[in-house]
Amino acid sequence: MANIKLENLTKRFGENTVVDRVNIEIPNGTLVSILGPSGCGKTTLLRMIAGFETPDEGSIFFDQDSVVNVPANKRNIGMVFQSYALFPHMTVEENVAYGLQQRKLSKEEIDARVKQVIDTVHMKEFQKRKPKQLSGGQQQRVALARALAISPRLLLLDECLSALDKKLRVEMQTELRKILEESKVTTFFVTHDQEEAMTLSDFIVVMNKGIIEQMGTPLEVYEKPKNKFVASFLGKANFFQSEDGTSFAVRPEKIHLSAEEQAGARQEGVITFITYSGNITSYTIECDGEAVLCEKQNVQIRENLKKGQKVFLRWDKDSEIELADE
Amino acid sequence: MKIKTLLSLFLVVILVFALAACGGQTAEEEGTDEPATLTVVNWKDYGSDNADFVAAFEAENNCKIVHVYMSSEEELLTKLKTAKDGDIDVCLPNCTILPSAINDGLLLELDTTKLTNFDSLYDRFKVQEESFKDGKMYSVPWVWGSTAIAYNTDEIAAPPSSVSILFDPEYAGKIAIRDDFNDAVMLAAIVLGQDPNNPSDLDAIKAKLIEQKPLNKTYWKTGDEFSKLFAGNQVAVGLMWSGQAAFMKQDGQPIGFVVPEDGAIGWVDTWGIAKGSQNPDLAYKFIDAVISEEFQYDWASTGGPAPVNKDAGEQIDPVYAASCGMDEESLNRLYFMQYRTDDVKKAWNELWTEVKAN
Amino acid sequence: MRKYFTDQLIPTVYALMALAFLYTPIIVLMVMGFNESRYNTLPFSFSLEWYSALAKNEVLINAAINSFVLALITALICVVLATMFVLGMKTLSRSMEGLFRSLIMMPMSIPWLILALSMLLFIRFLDLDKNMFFVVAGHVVISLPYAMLSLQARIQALDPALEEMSASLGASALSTFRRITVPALAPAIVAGGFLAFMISFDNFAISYFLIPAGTSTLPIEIQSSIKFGFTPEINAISTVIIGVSLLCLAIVGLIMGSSIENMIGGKKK
Amino acid sequence: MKKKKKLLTFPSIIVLTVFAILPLIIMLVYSFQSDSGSSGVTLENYTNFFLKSVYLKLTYRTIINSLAVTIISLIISYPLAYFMAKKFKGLKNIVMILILIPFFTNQLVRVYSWLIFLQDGGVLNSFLQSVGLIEGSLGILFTQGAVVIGLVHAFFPYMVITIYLALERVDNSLLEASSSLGASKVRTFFQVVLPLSMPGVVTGIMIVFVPCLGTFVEPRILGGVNGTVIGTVIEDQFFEIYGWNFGAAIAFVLFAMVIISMTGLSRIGRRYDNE
Repeated sequence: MANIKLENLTKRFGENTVVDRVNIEIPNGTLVSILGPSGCGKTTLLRMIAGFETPDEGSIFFDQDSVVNVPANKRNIGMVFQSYALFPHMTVEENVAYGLQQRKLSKEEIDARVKQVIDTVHMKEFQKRKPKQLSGGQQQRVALARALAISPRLLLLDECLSALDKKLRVEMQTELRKILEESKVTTFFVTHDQEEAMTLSDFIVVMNKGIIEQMGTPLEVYEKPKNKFVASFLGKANFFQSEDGTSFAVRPEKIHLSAEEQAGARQEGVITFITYSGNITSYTIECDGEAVLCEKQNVQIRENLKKGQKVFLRWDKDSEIELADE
Repeated sequence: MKIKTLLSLFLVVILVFALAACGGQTAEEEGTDEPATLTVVNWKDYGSDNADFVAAFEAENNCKIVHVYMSSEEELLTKLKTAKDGDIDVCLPNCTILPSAINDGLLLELDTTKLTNFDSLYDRFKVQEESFKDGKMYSVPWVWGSTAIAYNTDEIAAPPSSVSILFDPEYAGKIAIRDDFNDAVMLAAIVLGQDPNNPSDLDAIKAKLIEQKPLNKTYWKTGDEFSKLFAGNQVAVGLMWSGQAAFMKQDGQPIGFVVPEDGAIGWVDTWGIAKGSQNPDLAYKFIDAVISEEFQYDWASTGGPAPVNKDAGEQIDPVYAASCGMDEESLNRLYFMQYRTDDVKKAWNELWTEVKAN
Repeated sequence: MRKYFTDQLIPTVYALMALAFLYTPIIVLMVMGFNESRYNTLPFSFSLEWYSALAKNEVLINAAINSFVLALITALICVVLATMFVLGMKTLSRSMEGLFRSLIMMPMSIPWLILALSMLLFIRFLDLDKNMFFVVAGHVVISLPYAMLSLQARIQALDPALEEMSASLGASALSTFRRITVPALAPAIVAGGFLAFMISFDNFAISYFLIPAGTSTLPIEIQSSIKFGFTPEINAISTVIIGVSLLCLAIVGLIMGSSIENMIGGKKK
Repeated sequence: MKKKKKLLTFPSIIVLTVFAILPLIIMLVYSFQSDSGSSGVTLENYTNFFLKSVYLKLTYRTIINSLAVTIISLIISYPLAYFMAKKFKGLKNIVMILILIPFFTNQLVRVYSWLIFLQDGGVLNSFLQSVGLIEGSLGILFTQGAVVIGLVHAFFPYMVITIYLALERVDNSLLEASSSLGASKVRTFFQVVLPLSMPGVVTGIMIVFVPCLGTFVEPRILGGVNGTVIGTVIEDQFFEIYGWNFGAAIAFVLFAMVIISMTGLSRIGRRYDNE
């Protein structure tokens, strides 16, 4: 476990700068999500931390030690890939023991540690199986167990849940969080799924086109996105121009709708589309040719708003998110 | 690092082989006290590699004989031309390539006084034309033979009197001549009445061979092929070497061999000493041994080709000699293959290729 | 029923037919080794004379042993070279990769006779002696494409994440190579080695032109015999070789069967 | 790291360069020299080849033969490789070994065994006569058919291996996915399996077609009076007459044809190679 510090980390592939002067400092034991669309450089960033890519500029510190010149196999990092990369010719046990064997531990120590980690991920009854005899979720657990077994200073998870189906993914998210909290290992979690990022992490780094757009706690990033990209990539947002020409965003759930004109109404428009999805209902309202999205908790069954109806939109000044100029 | 390890592994492997290779050589070089090695280039299973003979010669001369096999006459030239000094001691060129080898300086001039058995040779082989250049002798004839008609005595009762039997539609599909431009051209020349060694009309020869082509079961390339096809009753009559026909006859095959009245192809194999031989004295002893009466008689009477040693020849049963074309009469009917220039060979080869491609 | 038909019966029958075709000349040559006739003629009459002749034929047996050793060395070198090549090949640019690959494959497209003569000329050009090193080098050159073929197919199926994962778990490059890459490539390495072995074992031209005097291989002995005809001793030794190799493979299969099966079976999900 | 890995390709490349390319350059020089011994550069060997109809005719015959061998090999190999990769489970290793074992015998000996087997009055002929399929002689030996049989026998196992290796990489889940999408087995085969195995097929075609062009043993022995092909012409140039210059020139013409056909084929292969 360690503090991780990235300084001015830069990586170019030919003409392309895929990671551009990235600075991040993470305290010990934090779970950080790196969030961004595909191609934003998040995987490259992760691979530099892991030691599979050499940065063109900048440094990586684990505590006080610069690791840029340390090869991957000396960094003591646990990794879980999207494809899991389980060794197909080894059993679950052997996969988990692999990293420990590299550390020249005694057989007893290895066996004890393997048993412990396999228990943690609830894979005891499958320990003699080969990867191809396991389901996707089970393989995922083995991959995680293998990464945790070596008590890494840092755990890197690369889109590791995205191959699972939705239900399993949600289950695994919770379980992963629990396991990681128990093991208190500093974790980088790369994902393009904002919901997953928010569920899992203490800290979110939003990347786009090789640079960090914003970082902060999930709350900060969601409630106070710095710009249009962050606002729209994390959750949904409606964008407006104020009279002085600055732009701001409003989250759909922060917009109140009413059929009657009220004081403080900011916009008016016509409902063009209604989606009912159990806990919430979303309305698409056309205001001056712009579509505005608005979501209501279904606290009580309401019905009064209909498609084609004219409505008035209102929100608190606090809900307006000032956006930096693009 | 993986790469370094692999690279060094590779280097080690290479080094080991280099060392092993050098080791092999140094062992040879160090072995000056060891018996000298005599390297002989010959056909496989062609007399000189007879195990008993080799063992006796090695014991008598405290040496070791190593045989290197040739796969064609021209290839022997390749071997001689690409050899380093000492690679080859004695070799067996026949008369068609002998002058090439002599002209290119690949053979040593011979001193026949060093050959105790030379005087026993038939006179005609003492003055074999191709062995000489500017009056100097470069090779000693060893055996001679004919490429003539071999026929199945069960199917053809009387010995054919002419090579034209190979052009006879009566035997269509049962004939096999050899896939060899020299034999083919000479054969057609004999039938057409041209001089087989200096044919006057190659176009006629080509036409004759094309006419003959469909009569063949196949053109045989190796003696093995012919003997199997003959024994399997696929071929009833064809061109064959006298030696092999004799051997097959002794092995119980219903094979007859005849040099017909209009003649056939004759050849002479000769021994030469390679330029650069490190053991010329031993080479002389070797040649002397294989032209000895004893060697020549033993081989010729057990299915080998005809001897050049007169004493050996006279001991052979005349009936047997006649049955495999070793007799005087056959000898006189033969057109012995002569040296051909590269241009002639090329033209004949191309002619034969055209026949085969037709 | 229909499934049995398409999944079992047709494939089995088809494979048996293909094998029957493949083994036709092999069975003929085996049978003829027990036939009394020197010229392989029918009717068949059982005899062991060619086997007893073979037992005394030291030249032929030594040549076969030479061929075996030569092929084994060639196969080992080819496997090492080909494995290194395919591992390195992934890092090449596409055009370089194409160039290198066609270079490796080139010996397949030049008649070996010409390759062998070229090497002979080359050795003479450098004023070197014929020796076993050049014979091995020549055999490696012609056998390498075959080893490469089977390895190329496998390396493309090898997930690069496996090697990275191994490194992240603390394995040194060598350890990763030994414990991850080699097992993943093992079936292809075995198959490639086998192919290279076969090509070398049966090669005539390279050996013939490059081998130093006094050494021989089985193909050289056979090719040289053919001028006047080889005896069924050749059939006998071929039969012995096939028998021995089947026996070896059966033993290897019995001992390692399960682990080979695991290595091969472990690949797919 | 990447740079270092590149070095791994070097040993092979060095071996090939030293022991194949450099020697072949000597041979290439030969092909541009006149056999009359003058040392000047000449194209006469090449013009001789292209101007004489006999060589073009033999080249044509060789190509047709090689194509026939390749196609028949493909017809035999593909289903066999497919069954091995997709239908046989434990058996496939045994089948693979059985396919390779015959190659422990000498090529010449195998060809002579075909000669014994195919000849009139031989094993096949007697068998077919006794079951009443034919009367009289079979007459297949010493035809182009016999050459093709011998060559297919010599080369098709390599094709089985390359196709098998390609098919083994085709994930079975893709087949399931395809049939779950409603595709029939035939459709799945032609739209999924075949395209994905194309790289193996292309390699297989090369590995059969290319050596076929230069071969001389099978045509010479099994082809009878019409067994002359371009390979035997080359062989004759080196073994029967001292025609190295012309022989080398033919070999390089052949090589050029191989390069052209391989480039074309690998284009096709690349189209299917999605990795």
